[in-house]
Amino acid sequence: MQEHDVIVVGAGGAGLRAAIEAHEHGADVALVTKLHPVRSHTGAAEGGINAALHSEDSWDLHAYDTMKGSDYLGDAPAVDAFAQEAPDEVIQLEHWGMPFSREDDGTVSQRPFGGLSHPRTTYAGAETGHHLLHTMYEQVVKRGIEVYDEWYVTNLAVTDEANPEERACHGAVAYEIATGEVEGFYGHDGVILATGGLGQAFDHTTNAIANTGDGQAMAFRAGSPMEDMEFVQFHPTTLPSTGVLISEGVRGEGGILYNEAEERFMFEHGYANNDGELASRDVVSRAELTQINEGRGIEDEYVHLDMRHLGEDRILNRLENILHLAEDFEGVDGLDKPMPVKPGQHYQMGGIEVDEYGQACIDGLYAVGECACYSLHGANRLGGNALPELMVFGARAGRHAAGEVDEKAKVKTGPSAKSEDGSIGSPVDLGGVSESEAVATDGGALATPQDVLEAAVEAERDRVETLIERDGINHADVREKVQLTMTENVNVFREEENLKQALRDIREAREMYQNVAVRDPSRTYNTDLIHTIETRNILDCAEAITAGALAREEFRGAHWRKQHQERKDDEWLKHTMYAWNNGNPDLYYKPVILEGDEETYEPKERSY
Amino acid sequence: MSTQVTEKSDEKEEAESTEQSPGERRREEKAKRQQEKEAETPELIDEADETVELKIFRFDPEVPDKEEPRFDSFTVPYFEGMTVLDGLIYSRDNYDSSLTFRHSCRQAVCGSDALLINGTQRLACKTQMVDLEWPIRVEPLPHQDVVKDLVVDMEHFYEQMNAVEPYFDPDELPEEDREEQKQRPENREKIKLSTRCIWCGACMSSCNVAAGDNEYLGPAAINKAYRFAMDEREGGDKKEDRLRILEQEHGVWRCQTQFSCTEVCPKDIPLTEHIQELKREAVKSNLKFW
Amino acid sequence: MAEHYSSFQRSSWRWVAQRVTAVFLIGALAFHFVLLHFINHAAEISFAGTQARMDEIGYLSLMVTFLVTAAFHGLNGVYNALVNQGLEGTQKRVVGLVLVLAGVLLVGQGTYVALSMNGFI
Amino acid sequence: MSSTYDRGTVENFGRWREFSAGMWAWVLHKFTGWILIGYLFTHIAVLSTATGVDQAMVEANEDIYTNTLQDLEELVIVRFLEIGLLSVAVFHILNGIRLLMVDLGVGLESQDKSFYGSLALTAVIAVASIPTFLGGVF
Ligand SMILES: Cc1cc2nc3c(=O)[nH]c(=O)nc-3n(C[C@H](O)[C@H](O)[C@H](O)COP(=O)(O)OP(=O)(O)OC[C@H]3O[C@@H](n4cnc5c(N)ncnc54)[C@H](O)[C@@H]3O)c2cc1C
Ligand code: HEM
Ligand code: SF4
Ligand code: F3S
Ligand code: FES
Repeated sequence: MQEHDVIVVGAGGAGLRAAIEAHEHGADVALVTKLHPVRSHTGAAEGGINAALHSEDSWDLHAYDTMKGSDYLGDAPAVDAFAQEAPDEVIQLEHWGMPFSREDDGTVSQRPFGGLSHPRTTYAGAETGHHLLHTMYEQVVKRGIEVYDEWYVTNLAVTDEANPEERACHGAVAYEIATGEVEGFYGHDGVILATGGLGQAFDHTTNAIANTGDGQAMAFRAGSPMEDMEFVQFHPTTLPSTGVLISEGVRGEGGILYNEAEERFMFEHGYANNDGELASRDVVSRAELTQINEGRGIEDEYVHLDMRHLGEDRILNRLENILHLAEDFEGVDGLDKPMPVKPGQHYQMGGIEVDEYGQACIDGLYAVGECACYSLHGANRLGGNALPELMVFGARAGRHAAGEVDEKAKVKTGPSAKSEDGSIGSPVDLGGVSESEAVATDGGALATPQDVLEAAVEAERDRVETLIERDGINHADVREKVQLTMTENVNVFREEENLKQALRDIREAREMYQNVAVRDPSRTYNTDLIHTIETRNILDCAEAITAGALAREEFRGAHWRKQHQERKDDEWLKHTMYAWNNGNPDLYYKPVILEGDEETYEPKERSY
Repeated sequence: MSTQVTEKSDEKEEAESTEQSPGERRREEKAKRQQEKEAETPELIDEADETVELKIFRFDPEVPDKEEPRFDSFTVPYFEGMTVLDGLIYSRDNYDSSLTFRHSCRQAVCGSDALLINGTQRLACKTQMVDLEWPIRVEPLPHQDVVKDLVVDMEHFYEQMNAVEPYFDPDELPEEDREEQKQRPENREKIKLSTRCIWCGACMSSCNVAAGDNEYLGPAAINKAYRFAMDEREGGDKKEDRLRILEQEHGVWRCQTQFSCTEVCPKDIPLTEHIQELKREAVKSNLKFW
Repeated sequence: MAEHYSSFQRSSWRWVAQRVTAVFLIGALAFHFVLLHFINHAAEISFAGTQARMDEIGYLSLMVTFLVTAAFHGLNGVYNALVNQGLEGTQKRVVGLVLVLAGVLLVGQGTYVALSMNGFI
Repeated sequence: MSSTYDRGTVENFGRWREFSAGMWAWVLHKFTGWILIGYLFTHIAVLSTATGVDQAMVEANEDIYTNTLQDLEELVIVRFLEIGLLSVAVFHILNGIRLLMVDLGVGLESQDKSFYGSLALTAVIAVASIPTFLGGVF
């Protein structure tokens, strides 16, 4: 058993920031991560990191933009804290040596970005995330913070009182990938989950293969509800074979989208008569998919993004990295041919329900980064708002876990925050299939935190043994089934029948999962085992997304429902909560907090 | 629980022996297509039933069958734009789930999947199959211990990276709270390429000196040090410290300008140039004391 | 591997010396080859001819310098090559000593030969 | 991870097939450097016949030094070895210049071309020197 004050699970931007902050405040921190820190997907972020740095800019403008972008589903305490602290965090990064792009006078550059009222996206070339990740890892090395890399966290050690708000998290169980050893990590002051996105719930995503929603699923099964899971951002221009992102910059520079008949469909089919290709992400994604579904896609799969008319000089000057991406990952020379693109899953707005300090309803459990939902992005995230989020909330959670925060959170969490029951109308049972899936641990009966952890470790050892020993099907079949149905039915377009179909398919996949087995008998670097466990997490996340999407009968932000084409503020200004409840999930709602520090945000028409 | 290649793939392998390898054919076709750029409709080749053979290194210290290293053949369907990583994933998911390799981002930023592909260190995700000779031979990075299949022990590489004090450490910071340190755009430009390193280890694996001398810092770590030593925000005192680290026995002097590091780096970092520049810097700073 | 720092050695002077001697050797070696193979054919070399050349103090000192630089350059090169291949500890020290010794012997014998040619000895 | 597979020296050496220009240059530079230093020792050894010669013999061109050198020069094999030595020296010089440029940071982008250039020039010079070296043996 390893013992530390704070266990941080995941070492992307959010986890590293949390670890540094907790360490600065005297805590003994361990970073436990399934990938070496620099391999985290934060490294893929290109565009930039928003912060009101200029003297003409101010935090409340940033907060306002964020709230408007969220389609008024953000919670004001989180939004305000975010906008207020983002500038400090960006300057902090600079002081840690991040190589931001510079103006002639040596100050950091900022550029305009969609949905922002001021150019406040600070950037480091077209690889902001890469630099942010490496800069923070450097600081972790400098401080000598202990990193357990290639340790896969499989479960949390949580007591099992009936009410999740009475439960406590004492640590996590991790599997050392290289050796197959299962070990307990005891965290005196808590566990911070920072496991990133869940793009692998879809078969086409800009996310990494390791983004499997592990944190969300682990917290969910331990009793912490998932919030606003139906809000998934789809990016309109990703390469069809890999999902690699083709930056919005191409359309910004004048790139044009064509369908198979070489029609400029954004205009010719009237999707966006004013902005055309530059309409917002969700509009363009829906337009592309409509074309494809109506048979005007190329090879029934994608559309063309053409930038050849911009001329070689301009392309080489401003979009050179796009040429490399298209060539390296799709084998297409963008100077010579139009690039194939289609919408792909990009970002998960929802996640583990936490307050503005990153605390979940379970005592000692925190979540930060993309896996968390402090209700900052609400129904739609603005570009460049995720990286500052990692920093601000990573730091807040780190500070809180180190015992440095006295204030009480304004955002309420857990079942007691419930304002209203919900209903899903699912055609099938949801949640666990077998009894064994129901309980996190026997914590309620166990005396000491160590006992809780030991019990959790034992349970995981059993699970690993069973998976390796028994015969059965390959998890890849289950994963593929979920991914396909999610992309087919819970994509950009959401229709009641399709959502129900997805729930049926997920149920079937869950049943299939009962028979999965790991074929590789080895204890050494058994990725078969890791992927098999991940697939279980994907199932839970996919179900939560679909359940939320089916429940929310309106069109808000990234969530589009065919039969409900408007935003219904009277009825739906509330968060969708999805709780595990020992294997029998329950959907309910909690109110949105619009009263901020300075003002109360008034829902307005979201038009740009 | 067989770790053998499925029979299906073996059969295909036999049927696969034409005089001209598909790789050659496709590369020829690609060249032809490039010539015919202006021609109206470049002829579309039917790729529907084209397959690629991958010869993959296998080893597992624990599985009796795999204790002796060997190569397994997997024949996978080819599609346009297919990368070597796609081929590996297909083989694993469809033929043998025990096939083990690191991968994550699929877009050349995480640095997990540097492998020896047809004899050269490359990122599997960034390597188009068309650009290679077929069948494609995939091995773990040379000069590193193999943990299993294509997974090598990266510990030594990380240690070398950490040995150069790989973190920003300025002599002083601005007084004001929300004030950034100034950096001239030219200075940022100077360190730009060096900051792109994704820790894939390809360079280190390709360097013969690093293979011979285990303590040699290696191109990636030296490049990391370059990134800080050349950053004007750090200040002169720190630069002296950094040069002192680089100058030790197993530092920059070990480099014999083999250039293979520069050639394999997937981020096109001019590693040899950076190392050479540091050698000159070191000489300069030593001359100061004489 | 943390003891990188302990095996501290500012070896830049050897690196520089290797390059400086190389520059000198480019000229010296070319001169030597041209003189003894293309101007005076090797087959026609005789002691008398050698002696005549060596009598000139400039030529003599050039040849001795050539010898010293070549010995340093060559042996230092060999030393580097061996160390680069991972020679450590005692082995390294022994090789270093042997090479220095060989160098001293080489230069000593060479100078002695040159002086005999010159007729000093 | 109780045991890992270390592919060992044999397999690592087998990688020569995958060497690129810069690595060949490195190998050849080493190789030629070693030959040159080896030759320097031999050379001094041969020249040592010049010590303690009898001045009378010198007058007659019959001293050991002159005899040794001229006897050696009569051997065809020695003449061929000399061509080899010249090639080795020329390559080492040319590649040495290339390396000096690399040290100064000049022309790093064309390092492979300059290596091939050195090889070609070495070949040319070696061929051109044949008449001189082989003159009079046959
Ligand atoms: C292509 C792309 C471009 C983007 N561009 C931008 C942009 O320009 N601006 C912006 O603001 N945002 C951008 N985003 C969004 C932003 O990058 C992500 O939301 C953010 O990086 C997520 O960071 P994270 O720290 O939460 O997770 P990650 O960086 O994904 O890290 C997750 C960590 O958790 C670990 N982990 C996961 N599961 C486990 C487990 N079970 N056990 C142990 N460890 C585990 C992993 O090893 C990893 O270290 C982009 C996203 C993508 C995909
Ligand atoms: C005449 C011009 C010469 C030039 C330009 C030259 C150049 C160089 C250079 C630059 C190196 C350094 C390689 C490195 O460490 O990266 C070197 C190495 C070496 N040189 Fe020379 N050299 C010359 C002559 C000689 C002579 C006459 C000898 C022999 C006596 C010699 C023997 C060596 C040896 C042994 C090495 C070490 C090679 C190794 O193993 O790495 N060189 N030479
Ligand atoms: S320098 Fe290049 S090859 Fe080396 S680790 Fe970094 S990215 Fe990889
Ligand atoms: S391959 Fe090695 S020898 Fe130097 S130039 Fe690169 S580090
Ligand atoms: S998978 Fe990330 S670099 Fe190839």
